[in-house]
Amino acid sequence: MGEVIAFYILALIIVLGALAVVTGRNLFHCGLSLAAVLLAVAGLFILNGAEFLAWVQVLIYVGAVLVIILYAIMLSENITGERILLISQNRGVGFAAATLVFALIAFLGISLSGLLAGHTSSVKDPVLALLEGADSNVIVFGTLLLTRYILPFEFASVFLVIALIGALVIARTAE
Amino acid sequence: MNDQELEQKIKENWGDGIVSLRPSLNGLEVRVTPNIFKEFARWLAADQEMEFNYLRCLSTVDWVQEQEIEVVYHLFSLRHRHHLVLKVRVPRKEPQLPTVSDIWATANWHEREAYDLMGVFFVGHPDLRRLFLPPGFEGHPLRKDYIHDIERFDDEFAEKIRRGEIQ
Amino acid sequence: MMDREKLVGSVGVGEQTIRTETMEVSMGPQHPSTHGVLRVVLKVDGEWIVEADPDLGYLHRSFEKLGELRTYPQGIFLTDRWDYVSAMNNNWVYCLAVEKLLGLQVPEKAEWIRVLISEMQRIASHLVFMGTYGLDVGALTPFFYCFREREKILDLFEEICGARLTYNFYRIGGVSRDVPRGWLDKVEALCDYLIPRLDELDDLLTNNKVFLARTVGIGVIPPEMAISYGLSGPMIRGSGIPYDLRKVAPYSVYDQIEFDVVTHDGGDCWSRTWVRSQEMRQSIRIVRQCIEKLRQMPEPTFDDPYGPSTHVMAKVPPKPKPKPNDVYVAIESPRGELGVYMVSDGSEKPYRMKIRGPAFVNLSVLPAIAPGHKVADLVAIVGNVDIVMGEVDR
Amino acid sequence: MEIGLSHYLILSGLLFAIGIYGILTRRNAIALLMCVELMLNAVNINLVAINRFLQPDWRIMTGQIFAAFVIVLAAAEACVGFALVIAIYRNLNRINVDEINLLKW
Amino acid sequence: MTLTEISRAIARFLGFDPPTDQAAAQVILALIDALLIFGFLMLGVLVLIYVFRKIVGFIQARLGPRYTGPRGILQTLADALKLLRKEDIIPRAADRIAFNLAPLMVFLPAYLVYIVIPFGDPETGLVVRDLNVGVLYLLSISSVTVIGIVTAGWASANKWSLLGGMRSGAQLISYEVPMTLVFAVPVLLAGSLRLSDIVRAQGEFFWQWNAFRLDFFPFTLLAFITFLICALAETNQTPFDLPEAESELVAGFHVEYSGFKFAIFFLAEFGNTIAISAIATHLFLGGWKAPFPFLPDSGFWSLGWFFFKVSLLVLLIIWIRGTLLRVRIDQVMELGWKVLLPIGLICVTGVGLLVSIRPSPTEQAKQKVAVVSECPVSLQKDDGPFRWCRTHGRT
Repeated sequence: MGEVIAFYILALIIVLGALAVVTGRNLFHCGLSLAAVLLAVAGLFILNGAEFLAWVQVLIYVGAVLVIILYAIMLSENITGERILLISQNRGVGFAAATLVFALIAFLGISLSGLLAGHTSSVKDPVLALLEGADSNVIVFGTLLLTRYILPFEFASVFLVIALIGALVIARTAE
Repeated sequence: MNDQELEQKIKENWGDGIVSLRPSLNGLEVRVTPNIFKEFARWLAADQEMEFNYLRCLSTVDWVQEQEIEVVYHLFSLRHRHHLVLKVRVPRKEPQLPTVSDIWATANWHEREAYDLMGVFFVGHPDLRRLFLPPGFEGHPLRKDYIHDIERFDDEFAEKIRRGEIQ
Repeated sequence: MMDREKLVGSVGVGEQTIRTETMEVSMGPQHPSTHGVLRVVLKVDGEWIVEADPDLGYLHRSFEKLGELRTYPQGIFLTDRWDYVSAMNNNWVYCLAVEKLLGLQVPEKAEWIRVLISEMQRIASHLVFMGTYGLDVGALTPFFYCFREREKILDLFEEICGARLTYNFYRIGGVSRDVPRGWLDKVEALCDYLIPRLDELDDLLTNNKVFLARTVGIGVIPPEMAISYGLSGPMIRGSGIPYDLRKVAPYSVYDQIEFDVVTHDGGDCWSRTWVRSQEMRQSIRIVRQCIEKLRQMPEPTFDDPYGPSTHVMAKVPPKPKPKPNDVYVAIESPRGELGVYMVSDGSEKPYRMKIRGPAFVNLSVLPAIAPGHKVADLVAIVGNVDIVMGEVDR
Repeated sequence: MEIGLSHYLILSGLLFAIGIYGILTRRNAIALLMCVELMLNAVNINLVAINRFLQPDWRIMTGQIFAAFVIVLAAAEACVGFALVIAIYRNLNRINVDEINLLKW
Repeated sequence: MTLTEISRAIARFLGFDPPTDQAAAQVILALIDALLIFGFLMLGVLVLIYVFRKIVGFIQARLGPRYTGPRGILQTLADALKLLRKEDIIPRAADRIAFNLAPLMVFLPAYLVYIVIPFGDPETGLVVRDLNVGVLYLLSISSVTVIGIVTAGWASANKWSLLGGMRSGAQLISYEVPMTLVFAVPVLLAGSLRLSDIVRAQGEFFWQWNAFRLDFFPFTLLAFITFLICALAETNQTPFDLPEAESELVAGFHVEYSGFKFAIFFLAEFGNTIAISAIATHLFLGGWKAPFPFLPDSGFWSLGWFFFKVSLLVLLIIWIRGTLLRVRIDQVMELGWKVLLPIGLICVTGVGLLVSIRPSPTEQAKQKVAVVSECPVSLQKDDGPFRWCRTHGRT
């Protein structure tokens, strides 16, 4: 019972927050509503048992990405003077595309979920042997990350370093 | 160098321009005419023997009876440890004097203060504007004939601020 | 759609640095770190200072005009308000100027008392500097220690002249009261008390690692600039030039006192702070010599309990009228060369009295050394000049 | 009334649609990048939901690990994207997407 | 007498005896837990502010508050009431919503951090929810304060507070990186993110605690010191209190706030100080363990030891705050990136290598923990909101 209530509350926050981000007039308020959406998504992860992922999401998204967004807003809007007025253009096209995509996904979702409900993937994973005693999501996540998905893990670290250097080169002021 | 040698040296080089040379409470006192004043000051600072590289104080005195403003420079040489008082008199109507802020940088603010309070205009000063009093202020308070009319001053000043002439 | 020239023209093709507009910021006059009411108009590019222009006059009471409207003895009461952190030295320079105009000989005991009081005032003033400079740089604790020591000095001043800030203890021709009995022992006790306290203060502030990080290499003044800008006191001695009026042009009885002039050739904020803290120790040395001298002098004869005792006051007419003459007299105040140029015209009032304030001249170097530093450093530099607005604005 | 997979799919679909609407209508570069973040989050919800409902053995969490890598990617993308935005702003003093259409200025 | 039993007793006292299985009861019990923690936080901050003033006064050769109540005890209460009564000014040009939201965003993380921190031995239930992602939770929650501070700076629409907000935001972010690395060291030693496991992994004798361990000697001590420095920077304490640098930016991001909102900022700052010292005790100073095995540290004794260590650390912070002076912003950044980050990396790699050579801590952790650390009674038996994850064998 609790889970249903929690899901609907979080879903409501996500949808309202997303709408606020998309249609907000004050850029800073869009940033804050994005923060609400991200936290609500983290809540959903907890509901689905992915605790580690939830707190990683909070740490990286809310703690870092959103701060970059806020700094970008502050650096690009002059402090006093006119407020940040955002006027969206060609709403019609946007609205049409959005409903089209939503219809597509919803249709797929409903039909597929019915179809797939019966068939659960039975792939056996050799790593399972390693995870005998594990009792918490974190330990399993950690072992899997370093055994089964070691390659993407290493690639991710290299990828992040490249992004870091790229950002520095672009944004540095010519000393 | 003691005062006599100084007096001797000045007499040789600057016979005509010197108005008077007399010992005073602060050592030798030299009075010069405004037109040779700049070269004389530069010579005092540049000459190796005397090397007056330290301007201790720049003061202005308003002699109302003689209708003249006297600018007094107290100089000192850090190496030779001797003093000199340099005086120049300029007419009171429009007191003009070449600046010495290029020789002694301390003169920059001293001259601005003299201009602000006494009205002496220093030609060639890099940034001659009032130092203490607000920019829109009229008159130079330290002059003997300066009358400070409290009422007129306050209303006028308030008016100016309202018109935005003074921030 | 923007037309191309306007867009391209405005940006300038080819290598263009990223434009950050300079922001004009006014620091003061109500800024907590400017001592008194100094306003500095700053042009700031991000964190860096491009231009600093002090805007003075907020505390301008035109003492020079007032000086012309007061008789000589009345003028002494004005002098306390110039540099209100070391009021004794203001009194002294004014009285010295009038005595020189009158050609007056001050009794020897008065001279020694004057030197003793002035050196104690120097210690008190430097303590104020160390305390407030610590606040500027962010250290809250030294402030309390410095003011606790200064209180002890002020108590001694209160005993001898009844006041703690505006003393007007000096008179033309001597000092207003002789030294009360037992006062010299208290001063000696104070000297013994102060030495360990000054070492403690050094550990707390001057040699503090973080303080070094905040002040070494900040606000560097080369010797030639110091001379050209006519700096004096710890500002010029901090750049390595031993210019101290007590040695260069000894006045009063300073020629009979041996002490050494403290200099440091670092030229930055830290060396000036170090010079001031070492000077305090030299002043204690001088005070001890004065105490020995004063102990040999005749005891005060309190024949007239209210009038000045004969040992410390020369014969002076109530309204002295010096002959027309002009004189420039300067003494070594804690901030530097405090001078008075006085012109007399034979009447009982000075014709003209020009005050040469050391802090005023020392502050004039700020526009030259501030650019290139950061805003946080500017606070350290202005604090280091040890300005007192009463004397800067006159 | 149980929460099934379809609930999650509809929710992430809706979020994704809002993201697309945002990208198409927003003219400010920063708001645009924010909408990209929205879409990435929609993907994450999907991944985690499918992994939970269609994988009985909770210890096989491929969906969650995939979502983790999506978050890493999003962080890197945001970091570079906003560096670009700030650099553009510094030179052109405006970050209106329609006006930044010159390849070299 | 676990925390949840206390809250159930309060619930019974309030006149309704909730059958423990309904989710509604669960929520109410959680609510009572929250109030208990909030009460502790308020009390702790009140005591801390009073002690802070008294000690800094003592350091600065003065007396500190003396008139409000005996020896000035009620001083903080008086301050709180004063702040509550003060007029709550909102600048006209301020962005109203963000302006009001910012204090909340700064206070919430300081408050939520206490969910995971065990106040004593979890067996006696002195913890709200002993999450098995404990340390990660602490990190992510503390990274949310940056947003609050930046919003406060931006929303008050004044040049100086914006500069202050951006400066302290930059400082917090650049100190989060070394902090994360240093958090990893105790986790590596304990083999789990759960705070209670980390404490249990530390030995009985005080020289076996993480800070003074001799087997990993240079790294763990280095990690402890780096953690303290980062903690000072994270909570904007001296010598890193740039944002409120009175002499430069005139009180940084909260210059426009007054009255109750300013009190919240103040509360958050001191709440963070207590939280940071609590985390430091758990990760490095053996949580609720007594320095010697023969000293009693089960039940309420563990509470005693825990508070003793926290107060020691808080006193250390206050002492530093009383003596050191402020560092310039670029020196703060330099220290953060060029000194603490490498040290953090060295610590993690060092401990990582040593751990991989020695028998892996997970086995050690297993032998030691005979019974699976059960979470509070209420969650165990009945159906809570997290029914799904429990039926899948996850606690």
